[in-house]
Formats: sequence, structure tokens, C-alpha cells
Amino acid sequence: MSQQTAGTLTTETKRSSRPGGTLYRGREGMWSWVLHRVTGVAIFFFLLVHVLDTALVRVSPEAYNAVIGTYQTPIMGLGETALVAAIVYHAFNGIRIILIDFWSNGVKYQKLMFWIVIGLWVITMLGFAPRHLMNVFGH
Amino acid sequence: MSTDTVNPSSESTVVDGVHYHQFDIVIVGAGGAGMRAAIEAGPGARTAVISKLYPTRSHTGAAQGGMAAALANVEEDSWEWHTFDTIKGGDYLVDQDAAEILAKEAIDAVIDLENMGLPFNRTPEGKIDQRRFGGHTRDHGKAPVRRACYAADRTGHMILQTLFQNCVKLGINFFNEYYVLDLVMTDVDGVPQPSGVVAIDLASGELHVFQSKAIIFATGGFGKIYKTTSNAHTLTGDGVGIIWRKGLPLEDMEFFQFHPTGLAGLGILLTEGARGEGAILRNASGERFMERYAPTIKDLAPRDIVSRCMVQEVAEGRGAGPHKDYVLLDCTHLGAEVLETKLPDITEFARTYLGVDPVYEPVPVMPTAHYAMGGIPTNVSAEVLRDNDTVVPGLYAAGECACVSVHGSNRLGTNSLLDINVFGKRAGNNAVAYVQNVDFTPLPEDPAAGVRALLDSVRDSTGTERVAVLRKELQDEMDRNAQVFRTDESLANVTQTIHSLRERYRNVAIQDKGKRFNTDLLEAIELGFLLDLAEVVVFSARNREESRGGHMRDDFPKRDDENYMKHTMAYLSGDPHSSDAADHITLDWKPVVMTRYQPMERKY
Amino acid sequence: MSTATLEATTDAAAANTTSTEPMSDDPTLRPFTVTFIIRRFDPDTGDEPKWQDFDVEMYATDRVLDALHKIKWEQDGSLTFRRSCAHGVCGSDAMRINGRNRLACKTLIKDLDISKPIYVEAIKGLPLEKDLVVDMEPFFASYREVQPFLVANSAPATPGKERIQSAAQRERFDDTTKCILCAACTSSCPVFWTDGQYFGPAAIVNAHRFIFDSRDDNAAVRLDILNDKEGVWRCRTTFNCTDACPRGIQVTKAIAEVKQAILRGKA
Amino acid sequence: MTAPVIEAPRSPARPARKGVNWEKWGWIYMRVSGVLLLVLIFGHLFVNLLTGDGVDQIDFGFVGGKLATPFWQWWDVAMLWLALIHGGNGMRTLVNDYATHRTSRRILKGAIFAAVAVLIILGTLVVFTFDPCPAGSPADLLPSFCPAS
Ligand SMILES: Cc1cc2nc3c(=O)[nH]c(=O)nc-3n(C[C@H](O)[C@H](O)[C@H](O)COP(=O)(O)OP(=O)(O)OC[C@H]3O[C@@H](n4cnc5c(N)ncnc54)[C@H](O)[C@@H]3O)c2cc1C
Ligand code: HEM
Ligand code: SF4
Ligand code: F3S
Ligand code: FES
Repeated sequence: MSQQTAGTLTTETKRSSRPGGTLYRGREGMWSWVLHRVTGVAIFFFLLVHVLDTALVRVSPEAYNAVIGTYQTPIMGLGETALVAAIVYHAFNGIRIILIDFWSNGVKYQKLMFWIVIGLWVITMLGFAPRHLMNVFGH
Repeated sequence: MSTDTVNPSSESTVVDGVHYHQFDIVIVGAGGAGMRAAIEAGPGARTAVISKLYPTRSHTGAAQGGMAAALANVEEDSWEWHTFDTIKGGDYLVDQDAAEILAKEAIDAVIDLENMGLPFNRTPEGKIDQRRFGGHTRDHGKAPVRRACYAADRTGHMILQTLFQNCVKLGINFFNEYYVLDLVMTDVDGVPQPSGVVAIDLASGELHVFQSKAIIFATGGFGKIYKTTSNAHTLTGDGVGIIWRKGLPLEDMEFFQFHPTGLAGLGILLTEGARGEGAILRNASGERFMERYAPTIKDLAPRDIVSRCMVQEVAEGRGAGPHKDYVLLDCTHLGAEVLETKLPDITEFARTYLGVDPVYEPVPVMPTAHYAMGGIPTNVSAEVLRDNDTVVPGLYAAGECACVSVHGSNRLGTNSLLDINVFGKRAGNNAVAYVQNVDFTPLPEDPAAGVRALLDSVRDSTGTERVAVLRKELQDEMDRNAQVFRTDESLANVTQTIHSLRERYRNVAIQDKGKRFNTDLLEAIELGFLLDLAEVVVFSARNREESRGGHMRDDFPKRDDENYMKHTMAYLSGDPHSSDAADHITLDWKPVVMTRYQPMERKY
Repeated sequence: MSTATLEATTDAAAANTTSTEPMSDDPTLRPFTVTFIIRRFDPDTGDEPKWQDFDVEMYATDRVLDALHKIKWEQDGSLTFRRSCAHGVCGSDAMRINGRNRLACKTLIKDLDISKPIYVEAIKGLPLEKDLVVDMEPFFASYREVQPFLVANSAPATPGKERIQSAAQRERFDDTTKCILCAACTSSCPVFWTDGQYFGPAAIVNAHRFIFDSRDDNAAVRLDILNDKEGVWRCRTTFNCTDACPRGIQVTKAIAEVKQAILRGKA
Repeated sequence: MTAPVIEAPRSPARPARKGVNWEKWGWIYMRVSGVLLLVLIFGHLFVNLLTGDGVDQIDFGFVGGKLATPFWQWWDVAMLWLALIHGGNGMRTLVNDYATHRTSRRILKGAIFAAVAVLIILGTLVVFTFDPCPAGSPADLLPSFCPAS
């Protein structure tokens, strides 16, 4: 049996001979994961900033308000909508992943559940976006 | 693919660009027979398995229906009955001592596999389940018996996987995608003795010489001499061809089995297990025509008989379809449940490749070239024979490439998976015993010279012939003239064709001049073996002026025990390129071993 | 037993040889030209892989493998790919056809959109050797690593007989016994593509086949192996493996079952 | 005769893992925290962005008002910890996937860890040491319950 373990295979040397080719045409499962990953990273970086800006409440009310004021500009308003969109997708799809992992029929219905996630996402965003954008642009 | 995948226990040395290895036992072929031998040989001697394919790509994996053994798990059965069926099924050209061993050791062979992990289908009591198969009967032909042990309709797949898994467990050395091209023989006291094999590593294009004390050939069949065949593209009979070119004999090459139920036009197999489960063959008018030909066991008559009946139905205008060129396999009454659980793969084949759903429609089928009964002659110890009874020390053969002969002129379904296990195991065991007390036979000077010359001649050829063109012509002509029915005239025709193809083959050129993974070169070499073997098949067939088992001569429709109750032994005895095959092929006879059963008329 | 005449025989045989042509005279089943764009790589020059076009006459019922053969046999003999059985049971010819992993011998032309060219390239994530051929060794190394063989410590109840296993116990792992080790799954897995270190779905499938075999006693060891940095936890349930498996194995489900078994600490 | 006796496989026994199985617990953690975060974040977003005037209402007074109650203190701290560890672990997965070199892996993971740790500590301190009515600040910026107002 091979002395190599699968965990230590050195593929580095062969890298150059592993060209990519076309984009893999995955289905719901793959794209849902791509989105999940992208949204997860986006939320993470937002969160870093968000904790910092919230920490300004410890500095002084003026400092906090100055920074938080920028959240109320239209550009940030749009950005916030995107952020919420990302969180909502990530959250719903996270539940889908958890169902796949723990519910015995989850695997069977994963494609359907993806479309449900999209559906719920649309509904949630229809509920949120107009309300939020009205607040942002309403003044 | 450096494929000393599994802890290469031998260091190789490189001389003049040729790699040299030394193993006690070298097994050529990693199909069922080769790996079964390796499981015996590996723990007892330093063993290497060389295969032109990754082991799990071998065609054993395509076998579907089952493996026979008189376990009597579901109904009364005995190995004696199994012996009798095997002998009768082979139209009495079976060596009865070998058939007895096959049937007796079948039981252990199946249990071995089960204990190694093979997931057989189970009876309600949890024992190995068994199903009916063509030609297997209770009490000497009284009624069909359930004797075939099976794992859905992928028994061969499971056998191949299980054997590979156990090779992994044992840490067998595999040299995958190494193509063996020559058997090295060294003259010892004027007698040529095997001393190793020469192979090309396909990934690198480099030559490797494996010196060894014992060599086991397990290279499978050569169905690719025909066009319509259930065999893989890679079943080109290289092993049998190598033996032939060494001047060693080949036995019973005229007997090739045509399996009745290949998907019409494609040759992809639908297992006899379908009929074992109750499927019925019908002609255009829906008639269950086998009732006319074999009133007792009908659709479960042996393959040679069913195939002939099918061709005859079509020949007499009762074929189905727009061209009236096939018959129908009707599974519709079995119900979706049986099809999906017991025959899932073939159900899918029909759906995928013909767009026919067996649950609702009958499937178009026609006979397809399936199994070589003949091959490298061996005794019951799997030792290769130099003539009727002298063994070549240290040389073994097992599986479809060998002819023990347990199948005689027609193999019963499920007996081949059995054969590869029983005689593969024997080959492995006997090789281990043999290598304990002998030394390596020295290699001749530059053992790879012949192979290098062969490869260079093809690679450097500036000829104009294309491999694919020649191969297609060979396969078309073999289908036309040497298939289910043969006559002296048809065989004479195809002999002519083969000769001219051989001449053109000298002029064959390839386009890929590269070193690495040169499958263009590989196909050219394979074609050489196909041509050699087709010639022997046809020459042997022409010589046998009778009809028996898989060999049906329209001009001699009767079995002729007086003159032909004997095995054909063919030898390469002259310049293979002489225009008359008789100038370079010599035929001889070998008696059939009879123990208990006297030939009778074969009725079902 | 037969009295068929030679003519009749040859006719029948000849009819057999018209084979790959369609079985009916339906005019929609006439051959048509299909363009294949194949990603070529020649290891002897070592140049970057490049795409090459081929036009091939095909019937709707032909397979992509037939097209590759036609190209190799009639146009360019150097086109290199693996194949053997030609009907989806040996696992030789997994490749990327129109961006998805499939077996060339199981992909019918009629199931592809032939108004556009058909793209064919090697599977992804394993070292490219030549044209459509990749080095399968890393793939098999992972396979060997999960101990894909029965380890039964006890002897069968009756010596010299089979171990008893109920039909239901047998059914428990039926799905994963179908694997032909074609690597379509592993090489479709986005996680495997990243660094090639992940065990990959095929290895997990083959571990599953034994973990849930009632005769086996080594489940704990295999679960431990897969409860590893490169084991089941790397699976991100992208389902590419399940979509790609030519044997219809519910690969992601098998992986989920292995995860659950690890969490519960037993099979 | 039965199957050949086959000894223990020759594959090298894997060295026993040392310490915690990060992959397994990470995997479990992602799921548990995910469910909790769903509630916490949705609640957070709802209260902050959809009730009242939405985003416009957010200022020191609003936040200070929330953070003065233990309920929202704990809510925000839970969210902070769960989300940062969840996100940090997720980022670690990404680094494992895409960073090929040992050193770059180590640096990136170190950076993620540092960021997560610093922010968790900072955030927790802020929440618990926070004074909603800092002395000397203009009263109109402060929550309505501040004595100054
Ligand atoms: C579709 C189909 C269904 C079948 N169903 C049944 C059934 O239900 N029951 C039954 O009993 N039988 C069945 N058979 C027959 C049986 O499967 C085969 O006869 C048997 O599997 C042959 O096994 P083998 O080990 O001899 O050869 P194979 O499995 O064909 O293996 C040959 C090996 O030799 C290697 N090799 C060949 N040439 C070289 C070379 N030059 N150098 C290196 N390596 C080489 C190949 O790589 C391969 O590993 C079926 C056959 C077919 C085609
Ligand atoms: C709102 C509720 C949330 C739920 C239900 C949720 C759920 C999940 C789940 C189940 C995973 C694991 C995915 C997998 O293993 O394949 C995951 C991954 C991840 N999450 Fe969340 N999450 C949530 C919020 C967040 C937040 C707030 C962040 C950012 C800080 C975040 C960042 C990430 C990241 C970066 C990953 C890794 C993605 C990957 O590996 O592909 N998530 N999430
Ligand atoms: S699980 Fe399916 S796709 Fe993966 S190797 Fe096995 S057969 Fe191929
Ligand atoms: S494609 Fe890969 S991520 Fe998991 S579901 Fe399949 S193994
Ligand atoms: S050639 Fe065997 S699977 Fe395609």
C-alpha cells in the first residue's frame, strides 16, 4: 500500500500541468455554494468594520454619530440593502445546508430547497428593500 | 503513471533505456483470473501484476448474470449435476476431469468470494441467493435449477471490485497501464524456457523487462476479431497472440460463443439472467419461438442453440423491426419491480442505448460475439502445455485466455466467472509452489530487442494503410463469414481477406509519433494480434467439418463424434506471412478426457 | 439443428453489420455534422493545452465515444483518451463534456445541444498526462487510504459457509457498491480542485460501502480516517459529485451518512 | 477452504490525532451557531432597520438606549461572539482551500485569528463598559433616560 497518505500528496510540482479549461457547469448545488461562500466572506468583512464602528459608542457620541451618519447616505443605503440581501441569502441557504446534513430527506430535496431559499429570499427582500430604501431616500 | 503504485518491493535497474525488474511470479492481466491468482500468489512469493488497464477496468467487470455453484441454497442441487450440465452444454468436447474440478471447487470459490466481502444477493434466510441460467438443470436435464449466485445484474463488477479490494488489502504490486508485448524464452538444454516478459509502460513509452520464475497469463478474450461483440475495445487477445507467436499451441480456437441477447446493432450484452428471471424471446409475430426448438427448457437452452434459433428465425423472415433483422426479448411481464431490483443495469442499458424501456416494450436483440472457448491449452493445474501433454515449466494460464477445457465447444452461462476463480486460484497456488524450488532462468542478451524492433517498425513506418480501416474490414468480414453459421465457402472467403489484410498490415502507419501514451501505436500492435488470432480461428473452423456447440457448419450440420470428438491443437509452424495459411499453421488433435459421461444427443 | 442456407446466414450477418445505423428509416435519424472542440495537450512538447476543432458525421444515437473514435480513426490518430467497455461499466472514460463530467460512452449525441459545438476536455483536478488522459494515481491513493476491503474478525457461523446477512442488511449499502471508480465525482468536486488533498467523494463512497456492511468490523477505523482534516468535513455539499456520477449513486447522501456515523460514533 | 487468511492491512497505521478535532467541531459549530445567528441577526436587523424610522433612527441615542438594557447587551454580545467565530472559522476554511503555501496559510490564518480575537474583546468591552450617558456630552445626543436631559 502506498506510503503516501492522501493528505500529503505533493501536487505542487505538477501544478503547471493542471490547467483549468472551461468553467465547470455545476447545477443548483454548486451555485448555491458559490453564493454561500461569496456572501459569507462579504458579511465577514462587513462585520469587522461594523464592530469597529459600533465600538465608537465607547469613544464619544459625536464620533459615533459622525460615522453612523454615513450609513444614512443613499450610497450606503444601497450597500446596506446588498448586505442584507447577502445575509438573508446566506442565512436561508445555511438552513438549507443544515437540513441537508441532518434531515434524512434533505439530500433528496436539495434542489427544491434551493429554489425555496431563492423564493424566501425574494419575498424577504420585497418586504425589506422598499421599506429600507424609503427610509434612506425618504428625506 | 508511475504505477509501482503499491509499495514497489523491487528496485528496477535501467540498462540502455530498458528497465529491469525481478519478481518470483509475474501475472499478466488484472481481470478476475489475474487478481484471483494474485491473491494466492502475493502472500507466498514476490509477485507483480502487469495490466494494460487499471485493474478495475478489466472486462470481468462487465459480466452481469452470475456465477454457478451447486450451493443448494434455494433448491436441491449437486456438483455432479453441475458437472453433467457443463459437459452436455459443451457438447461433450469438455475434458471431464476438469469439469468435475470446476463444479466441485465452485462451492469453495463462491464462499471464498463471499468471505472476501462480495455482496451477493440474499435469500430470506440471509444465505446467498441463486437464480436460473441457461443449461443449468436438476438431475441431468429434468428441469432448470437455481444455481447461479448473483449480485443484481452486476456480478462481474462485484467480483472484480472484491478481488481488487483484496489485492489492495494484501498490498499486491500492480504495474498498471503496462502493456505486455512479449514472453521471453531462454534456451535451456535446447528447450526454450520462459524467463520473463517485456512490457511497454504506456505513460512513459519506456520498455520494462520483468524477469521471473513463473509467469501467469490471464489476459482475457479476443472478441474484437468480430464487429458485433459484447467484448471491450481492449479485448484484443494480446496474451493469446503472444503465446501463439512463441510457437506454442492454441486449442479449440474455432469455438467462439455468440450470446443470444446483445442489444441489436450494438452488441451490448443483456444478461441471460433476464431469461433466468422469466424473460421470453419472441419473433415478429410475437411467437415464443424457442418452444419449437427446445420444448423442455425453452428460452433457457444453452447459448449456442438459442443463438442459432434466433439467426434462423431472422433468416426465415420472421425477424422483427423495419429490416426484419432482429428478434425481441420480452421482459414486460416481469414488472418494474423485478427489472429495477434484479436487472437494473440492463434495464438502463436498453433505455440509454436504444431508447427502449424494457418495462413497457420488448427489447430488440441479436446474437453478439461473446466468449472464446478456445485459447492457451493448460492442464487442470493451469500449467501451459507445449503439446498434448508436456507442460512448459513455470508458465501458467487462466481465465478466458486459457483452454482447460471446461467449456468444450460451448460455455454455459455463469461458468466463466467460475472458471476464472477456480483456475485463477489454482494458477496462483501452483505458481507459488513452483517458485519455491527453482532459480531464475537467465535472460537472453537484450531480451527487449524483439519488442523494440516491432515497435520501431510500426512507429517509423511510412506506409499508407490505416489501422482502423484494416480492423474494420477484418471485423466486418468475420461477422459476415465466421459468425453463428459457417460454411467452407464463407471460411475460405474470410481466409482470403485475412491474408490480404496481413499483407496490408505490413504497410500500416500511425500518426502519433510521440513516446508517451501512444494509443495509436497500441492499436496498431493490437491489430497485429487480432489478425493472427482471426486466422487461427478461421483455419481451425475450416478444418472441423461438423457442427458442435458454438461451431455451426451449415455444410456439415450434424455432430460427428466418430471423426471430431477431439480437441483441435493449432501450431504456428512457418512464416506467418506465407500466402497459404496451411503453410504456417499446423493442426493436430488432442483427445478429450472422458470419465463418467458418454456423449449423447443434445436435446433440451 | 439448423438448415438455414448460406445466403440467409450472410444476409442476417450483413444486416447485423449495418448496426450502428439507426434501426428505422426515420429521416430525422440521418447523419449530420457535429463540431467537437477538444482540449489537446501533448506531453512530448509540453506546450500549454490548446483547443482544437473537429467536424464529425454523427447519428443521433451515437455516443460521444463514437465521435472520439471517429476522430482518432479517421482524422487524427494522435488524439488520446482511455476507454474499454464502451457501455458505462468500466469507468475508463470520464471526461468533461460541455463543462460537465460524464462518461463519453454513456453520453448520446441526441442528449446534447448539437446546434453548438461540443466541448470535450479532461477531468479537472488531476495531473494532465495527454489530451483527455489524466494521472489517476492520486485518485487511487485516496481510495486505498480508506481501507476499501472487508475486515471481518469473526469466522462465519458455519465454517466453510457464507456469513449470514439479511436482505435488508445487504440493501443498506447497495447504492455504494455500484461504484466503478471512474473519478467523475471526485474530479467534479470544487473542494478537490482547490488543492487535491481532500479524500474526495469516491473514496468516501467506497468507505461507506464497508462502513455499512453488516459483516465488517472495521467501521471505527474508517470513520476515524475520514474524521480527518482532509476527510468528510471538507465536503461543502455542492452536489457536483451526485450530479456527475454515471452510476446514479447518491454520493452526497453517502457522505452525509458517513458524517452522521462519525457524529454518533458508530455506523 | 475459505478465503485466505489476511493479516492486518499493510497500510501504515495513521498516527493518532492529537488534541481537539477542529474540523469536526468546526463543522458542528457552524451549524449550531448558524441557527442561533439566524434568530439573532434577523432580530437585530428587524429592530434596527425596520421598526420606527429604520436606518435613519440609528444614532448614539438609539444605540445607547438599546445597549443600556441587559437584554440587548446579551443579545449583541452573543451575536458578536457567534458571528465572529462563525465567520472566522468560515474564513479559515477558505484559507485552507485556496492558500497553497504553508507560510501564506499560516499568515492568513494568524490574521483572521487576530482580527476575530481583537474584535471580540473590543466589542465585549464596549458593550459591558459602555456608559450610555457619558458626562459632558450634549444632551440631545444622548438617550432620553439620561439624567442630563
Ligand atoms: C458483457 C459480458 C457479460 C458476461 N457475463 C458473464 C456472466 O454472467 N457469467 C459468467 O460466468 N461469465 C460472464 N462473462 C464472461 C466472463 O466475464 C469473462 O470470460 C471473464 O470475466 C474473463 O476474465 P479474465 O480474467 O480472463 O479476463 P479479463 O477480465 O478480460 O481481464 C483481462 C486482463 O488482461 C489484461 N491484459 C490483456 N492483454 C494484456 C497485455 N498484453 N498486457 C498486459 N495486460 C493485458 C487486461 O488489462 C485485463 O486486466 C461475460 C462476459 C461479457 C463480455
Ligand atoms: C444568519 C445566519 C447564518 C447562518 C444560518 C449561517 C450558516 C452557515 C453554515 C451552515 C455554514 C457552513 C457551510 C458549509 O459547511 O458548507 C456557513 C458558512 C459560513 N458562514 Fe455563515 N451563517 C450565518 C451567518 C454568517 C455570518 C454573520 C457570517 C460572517 C461573519 C458568516 C460567514 C460564513 C462564512 C465565511 C462561511 C464559510 C463559507 C464556506 O466555507 O463556504 N455566516 N454559514
Ligand atoms: S461514485 Fe460514481 S462518479 Fe464517483 S467514482 Fe464511483 S461511479 Fe464514478
Ligand atoms: S462535489 Fe464535493 S463538496 Fe461534497 S457534495 Fe460532492 S464531495
Ligand atoms: S468505456 Fe467503460 S465506462 Fe466508458
